[in-house]
Amino acid sequence: QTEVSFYFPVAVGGPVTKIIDGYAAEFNKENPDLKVVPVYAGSYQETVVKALTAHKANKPPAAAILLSTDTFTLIDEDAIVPFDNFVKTDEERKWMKDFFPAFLLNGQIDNKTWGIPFQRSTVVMYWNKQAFKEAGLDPNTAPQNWEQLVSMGQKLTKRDASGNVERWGIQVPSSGFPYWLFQGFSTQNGAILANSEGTQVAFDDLKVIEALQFWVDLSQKYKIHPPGVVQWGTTPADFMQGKSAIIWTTTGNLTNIRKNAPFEFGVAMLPENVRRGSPTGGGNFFIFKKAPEAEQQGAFRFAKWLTQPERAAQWSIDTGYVAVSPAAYETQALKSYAADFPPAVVARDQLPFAVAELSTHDNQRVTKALNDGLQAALTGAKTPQQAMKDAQAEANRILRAYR
Amino acid sequence: MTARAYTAKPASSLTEAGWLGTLGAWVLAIAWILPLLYALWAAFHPAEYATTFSWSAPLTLDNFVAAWHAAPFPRYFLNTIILVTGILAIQLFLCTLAAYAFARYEFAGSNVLFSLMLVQLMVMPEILIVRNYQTLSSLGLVDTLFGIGLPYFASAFAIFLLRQTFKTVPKELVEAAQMEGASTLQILRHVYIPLAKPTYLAFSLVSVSHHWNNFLWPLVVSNSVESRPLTVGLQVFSSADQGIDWSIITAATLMTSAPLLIGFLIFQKQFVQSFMRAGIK
Amino acid sequence: MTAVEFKQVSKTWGSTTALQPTELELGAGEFSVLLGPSGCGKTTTLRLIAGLETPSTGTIRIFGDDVTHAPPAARGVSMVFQNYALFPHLSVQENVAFGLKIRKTEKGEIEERLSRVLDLLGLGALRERKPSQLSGGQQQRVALARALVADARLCLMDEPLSNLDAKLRQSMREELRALQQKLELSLVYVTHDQTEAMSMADRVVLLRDGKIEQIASPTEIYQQPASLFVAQFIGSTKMNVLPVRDKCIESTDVTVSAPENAVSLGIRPEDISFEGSVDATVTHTEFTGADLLVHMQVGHHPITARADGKAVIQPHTQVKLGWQPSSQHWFDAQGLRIS
Amino acid sequence: MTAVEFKQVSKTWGSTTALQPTELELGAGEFSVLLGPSGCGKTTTLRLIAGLETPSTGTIRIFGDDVTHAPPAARGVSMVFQNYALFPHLSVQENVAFGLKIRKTEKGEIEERLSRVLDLLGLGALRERKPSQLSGGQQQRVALARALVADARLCLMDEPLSNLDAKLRQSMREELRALQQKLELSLVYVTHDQTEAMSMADRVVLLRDGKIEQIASPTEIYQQPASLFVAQFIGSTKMNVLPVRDKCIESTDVTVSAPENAVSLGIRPEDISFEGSVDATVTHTEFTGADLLVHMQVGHHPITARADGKAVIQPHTQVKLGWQPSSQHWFDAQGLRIS
Amino acid sequence: MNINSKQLQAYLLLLPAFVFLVGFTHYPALATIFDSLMSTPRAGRAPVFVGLENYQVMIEDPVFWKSVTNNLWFALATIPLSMGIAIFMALWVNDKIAGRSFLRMSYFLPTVLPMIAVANIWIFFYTPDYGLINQALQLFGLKSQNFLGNPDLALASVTVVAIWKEAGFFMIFYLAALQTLSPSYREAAQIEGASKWYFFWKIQWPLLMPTTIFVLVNALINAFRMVDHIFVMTNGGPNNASSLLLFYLYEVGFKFWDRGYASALTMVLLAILAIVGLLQFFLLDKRTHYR
Ligand SMILES: Nc1ncnc2c1ncn2[C@@H]1O[C@H](COP(=O)(O)OP(=O)(O)OP(=O)(O)O)[C@@H](O)[C@H]1O
Ligand SMILES: Nc1ncnc2c1ncn2[C@@H]1O[C@H](COP(=O)(O)OP(=O)(O)OP(=O)(O)O)[C@@H](O)[C@H]1O
Ligand SMILES: O=P(O)(O)OC[C@H](O)CO
Ligand SMILES: [Mg+2]
Ligand SMILES: [Mg+2]
Repeated sequence: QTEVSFYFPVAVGGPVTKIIDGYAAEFNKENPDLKVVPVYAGSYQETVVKALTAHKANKPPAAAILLSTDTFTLIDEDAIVPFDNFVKTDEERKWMKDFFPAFLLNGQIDNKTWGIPFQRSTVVMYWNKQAFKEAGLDPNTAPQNWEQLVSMGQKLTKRDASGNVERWGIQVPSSGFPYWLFQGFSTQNGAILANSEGTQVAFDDLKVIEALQFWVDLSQKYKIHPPGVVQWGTTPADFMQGKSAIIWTTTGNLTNIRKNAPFEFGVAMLPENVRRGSPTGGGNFFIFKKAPEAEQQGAFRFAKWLTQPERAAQWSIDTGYVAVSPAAYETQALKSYAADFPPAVVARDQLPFAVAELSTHDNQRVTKALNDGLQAALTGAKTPQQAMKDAQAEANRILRAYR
Repeated sequence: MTARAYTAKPASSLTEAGWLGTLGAWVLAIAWILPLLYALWAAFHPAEYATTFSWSAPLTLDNFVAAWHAAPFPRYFLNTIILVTGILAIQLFLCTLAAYAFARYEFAGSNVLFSLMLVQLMVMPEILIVRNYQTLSSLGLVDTLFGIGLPYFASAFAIFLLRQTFKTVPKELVEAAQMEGASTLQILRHVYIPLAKPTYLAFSLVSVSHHWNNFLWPLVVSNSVESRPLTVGLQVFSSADQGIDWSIITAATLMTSAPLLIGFLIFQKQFVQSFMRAGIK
Repeated sequence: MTAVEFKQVSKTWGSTTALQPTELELGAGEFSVLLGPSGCGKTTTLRLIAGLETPSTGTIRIFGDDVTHAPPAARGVSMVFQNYALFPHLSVQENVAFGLKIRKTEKGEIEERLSRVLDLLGLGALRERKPSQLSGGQQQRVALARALVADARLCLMDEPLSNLDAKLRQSMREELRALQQKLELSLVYVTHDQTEAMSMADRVVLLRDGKIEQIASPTEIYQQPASLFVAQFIGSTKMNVLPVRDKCIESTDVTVSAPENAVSLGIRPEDISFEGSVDATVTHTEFTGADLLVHMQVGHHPITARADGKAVIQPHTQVKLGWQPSSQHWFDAQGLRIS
Repeated sequence: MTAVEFKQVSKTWGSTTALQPTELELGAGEFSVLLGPSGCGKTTTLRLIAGLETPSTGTIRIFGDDVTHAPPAARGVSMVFQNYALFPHLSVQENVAFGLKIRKTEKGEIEERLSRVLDLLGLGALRERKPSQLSGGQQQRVALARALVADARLCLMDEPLSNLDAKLRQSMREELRALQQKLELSLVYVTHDQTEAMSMADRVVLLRDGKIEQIASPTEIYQQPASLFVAQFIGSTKMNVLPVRDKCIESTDVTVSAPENAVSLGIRPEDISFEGSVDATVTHTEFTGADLLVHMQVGHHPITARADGKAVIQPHTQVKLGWQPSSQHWFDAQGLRIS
Repeated sequence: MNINSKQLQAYLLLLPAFVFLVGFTHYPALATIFDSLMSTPRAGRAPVFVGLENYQVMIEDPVFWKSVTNNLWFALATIPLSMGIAIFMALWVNDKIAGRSFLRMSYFLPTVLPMIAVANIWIFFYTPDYGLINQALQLFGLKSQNFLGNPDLALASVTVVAIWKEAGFFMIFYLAALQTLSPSYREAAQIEGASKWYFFWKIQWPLLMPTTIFVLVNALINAFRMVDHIFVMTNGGPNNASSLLLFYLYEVGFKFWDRGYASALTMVLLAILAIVGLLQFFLLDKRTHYR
């Protein structure tokens, strides 16, 4: 019997560890020659620390769920092997093709597939129907583009007699993963932040600066967005408190908001500007290079098993993540769930417009450069132009070594 | 002789706090305990009342139930207790021996070794995590409670404190034991250790509260339910990725810190007294 | 004039009574000593005067002012504590000037008073030292200086010499007494050592179980003790007490001219001579240099006499004892003196 | 038989000499007291006997066995420390049984010996108490019990009574002495208090600056002090010393029958009577109860006499003094006795 | 007794503790010095000796300097404030005061609550609009503040949490020290008519000096090692406004996986703490001078 250790993070609410433990038990029963040992490893960041620390000590897990954007880092650390090494049969080749293409973007580099999508998301827009009604808006129509976003936002923003804001029109979090939400704005403005080799970024592209200017304007010019940096962690709570009529955040929060919001709400794709757009997000399944061959094989089988349509459907229902393949949406379970609760498929519907999440070599460092720039602009420390110029310079310095 | 006039202001007694002091003390105490009060509020009310305060909010234990079911807390609890007591026991044992050597032996290089020992006071294991993980995995101790505790077994703080205390043990007591024929180790066992009890207690408080709360290292080293301590288990709720659910976090926090809190409530007098008699003052 | 006056002052803590309702007057310019066995209420009495405790009942006056509810600092008293309570981090002069600084005394005056009192106590050369660098006797003097510098009307001392060794205690006693007389201080001094009380006091207040047994001068208290308790408490060698029944010393045929009601006869060891008609058997002797204490048995009762140090008396010898009738002390069944 | 024998034993630390090469013999079954001022080497001598220090030179024998290099536990001695050195965390019985347990004595025997010694010292009721719950005298007895329970051949005590108050010290002295005689203990006792030495010792060893000044019985040491130092060290009131020149007391016309070489005349206060021909002026008096110490001036020299406590003598009066020739002590220029 | 056997015994007593000290402190610390002079190993590229290059990078790194200045401010605020509050707490609960046990418990409470959990509660306190502090501010007609999202407030906000966490712990040390002071000092001062303040400044404070030094050193070390709450509350943001040295070190080491640079940063931290440690050794050894 081969033991396959498997690190996974918990990024969303719900009894995720129980579900995963259940999967492992089920898989182990079906495959008596294997024993998958799931290891809950904290948040995304803690999981990658744990996995890479173990890798550096030559004792890596066989597999792990890590952010899809960590792919370059994992390759650069020589920590993972591509799935192509394991794909032998036609059935397996078909399995690889069945995923939504958008979810494969971050995992495919140099024509190899390094990560298989597992818990994947996009940014979506949640809106408070009750607030819309109060503001005299149609509670069933979300803003479709930037102008509507501004105009509806202005109606939705409510101030008391002394001018204190009781409710913001819109709120886009800018801590945690500022760049990820910003990719909504930049994609809608027609910009792509990085090349697919992960060696070039375009932070100082005019379209990027414009997109940032728009985000800054939401609070500084239109005054419909809270000033300063908005916490990622409290954004869902802000929404449920009625403190913000519209929020952007991951679809992974759907189940949480559905359970706890005391009012009716809607979920929509992000608004368009020159185009529609959102980055994909979430975690991929990786296999570690230093794990023994037999374990890698076991991990591969587990990956296939995990992403079967029925299982992916169930995972989506349990967590709010997007199921990873179109086939999953054909299953009875997900169909009836979607019929019952239409917001569940919004993120999927947005996939055709989705782009890869920002990911480069030395990813976290480059990302930090952008994050710092975004926060500097949002807090008024720098103009958007200056902020993006500085971020670009920093990114160039970091990426020079990889060109 | 001149009779002094009553010039001195009637000084309020130096042992009583006075109304201003009492007010200040209570204001500060309320401020200090607010997080706990809030935790009690959020944990015992449904999630929608987590951030709004209303007298009509219904009480519920659901948050505790949910937190309890989200992870095998009884097991985590057991792990933490084993870890904390295990570390403490080994620390006390090893550090007693070392402190005794530093306090009452003369040997070549004692000053150098003492300085080397002090280095650990300032080097935090958090910085050396990668190297220490390598050491641990080459010993095959990753994912064991023993492994989590290993880097903390020798504590410079404990050695330092105990050495100070041992040095204050009256020479006559040692000589009295010597006259009765006690050997070096017997003297340690029957004279030094009992007399240093307050120091042991004080250090125990520091050690237990540190390891009860320690997070990063156990997170990296533990993989399985069998070796994971409470704080790492608690992290399920604390990860901000999905937005904060204060109801569950507070319920879990209360659940997990209750033992230490109650312990302090019961033993506060002894703790203060033992600190008082320990070298740390 | 009275320095301290208690009117029905008592002090209780819950169910323990430290001081029963007490009347007390201590004279101004006098050296008054509170004497008594451990736990009799000496410290309590002193702390009541100082204002460190408030009385349960009664009124306290100091030089005529009612201070019952005044805080310590308003009473114009100074105090020397048993362990001196010198501030270990302050130098001798800082310790002594502590109170003056609190009272915002002018710089020049502080300096002047300081010099005067330090010189008076021979501490001039030690001004800069810390208490830990002083010997016990020197520390004692610093504590004294601190109490004296304020020119308080009344100075209180709680067993100030009890931490010193015998030789030093002896010399500090003399110093203290001389100083009190020179400055005409009103002084209240607590001790449980009768030798100390005898050699220093103008007036001894003897306490027992929170009650005053006798207030008198040392000579009077030694020569006319008010009770059996006082008689036996005072004296470096205990007074002999023999039970008397039917004008006879019990269990002997020695007749004595006992007054009516007398049940005990007290005789001090130094008043017993080896000439007389009372038969006694020597049990053992104790040599102290100048004297030889001879322990004997009269009938069934132990009795001690003081002989010359050069005398040689063997145990088990029979001796004859005698004493002057004037040195007899008579006590009744309540232990009170009959005169 | 000798309990302790020193042959040319000395002890030095670097440049300080605590004990100069010394010959010493202390008898078995005797109560020997090491007496002397602070720093004279008493404790050092005791610790050399105990084995807590090793001598710099010489040989130490205990009951004839050479123990110069034996560890403390192998010498068969027990010790009572100055502050008792009771283990504060152990109860009375645990303290007393400490050594027996260390030596793995059998349970039944421990219990038996424990009971015997606790009863002997009247500690039976206090078995379970911690030292902090005992009075000074009781602690003292526990320390004694711990030393006695081992039935050691030799018992050492370093100023065991110095922490007690006067009354208690007095009674403990008698108790200790009685116990030593009853058990016929060989006891070496250190003190700097001459009264203690006088009243307890069979033999006094008087030390000064690491050298033995005199070894003698209390009577002998009091009545025939070997030197001026001894003469003044011994005696509860210091011996009067008057300089003599040309057969006259200096600065007076009092002639004395001084032997050749004599430069000082010593007279004890109790040997001076108020009948005689020597003129003196009273400076002040000191009442102690039984006695009145009269401080006077003869020529330029202070002199003290002991009068009856009932006497009344006013300061500044002129008195006439006298003494027996036999009570004169003569000393030469080196301070040695001339007899 | 044989001198050599006595020495041997000492070494044997020290051995077990030193195995762990060397294994988990000295060896890794030395390895870190070595690593700081090497390049970071990446896939296929073995580390090479680069001399002081990592230190060069550090000097030019604005985030490093930002973290250093932040950390200095953090230290300058947490140390005196947490110690000052601790003294107040200790003085209060040492006196006769209503509800003494409750007060002691309240002050000590933060010590037993895990930072991970408690930081989330503090996030609620700091949340704009409906967060507890802002609710209070609004009650007094003040404007709601975005404490964690405003670069001018973020560092102060995390500093407050650190002070809250530490003061009660230090209080225990002060309380114990106060209780060892002889009551007769207080009475002597009372007879002289000293006010509470005067008594504190002239008597208690100087006599507490040894405790203050001990606590000071602990506070200093903690000022450079307390970062748990930064992870939960701000992640060093906005724009590094609340980044502290150890936090940045963690980012470089465990997000950027730049071992060489992280080692250089470690050396800086170690140097700072070594100075603190030496201070401790010298001050603590002298602290008994009037006892
Ligand atoms: N704060 C207190 N609370 C309760 N009882 C007290 C207190 N202070 C003193 N007592 C009791 O009052 C009685 C008298 O005590 P006090 O201290 O006055 O005796 P003392 O004569 O000074 O004795 P000592 O010679 O031992 O100092 C004792 O029984 C004592 O236990
Ligand atoms: N361990 C030591 N190192 C150096 N000198 C010492 C040591 N022990 C004692 N001495 C010195 O030896 C001399 C004799 O000391 P010892 O303790 O025997 O005196 P003592 O007669 O017991 O005095 P006391 O009555 O004060 O106890 C003193 O000068 C002392 O300073
Ligand atoms: O919260 P998730 O799992 O949707 O992930 C969000 C982004 O991918 C973070 O980079
Ligand atoms: Mg008293
Ligand atoms: Mg001595």
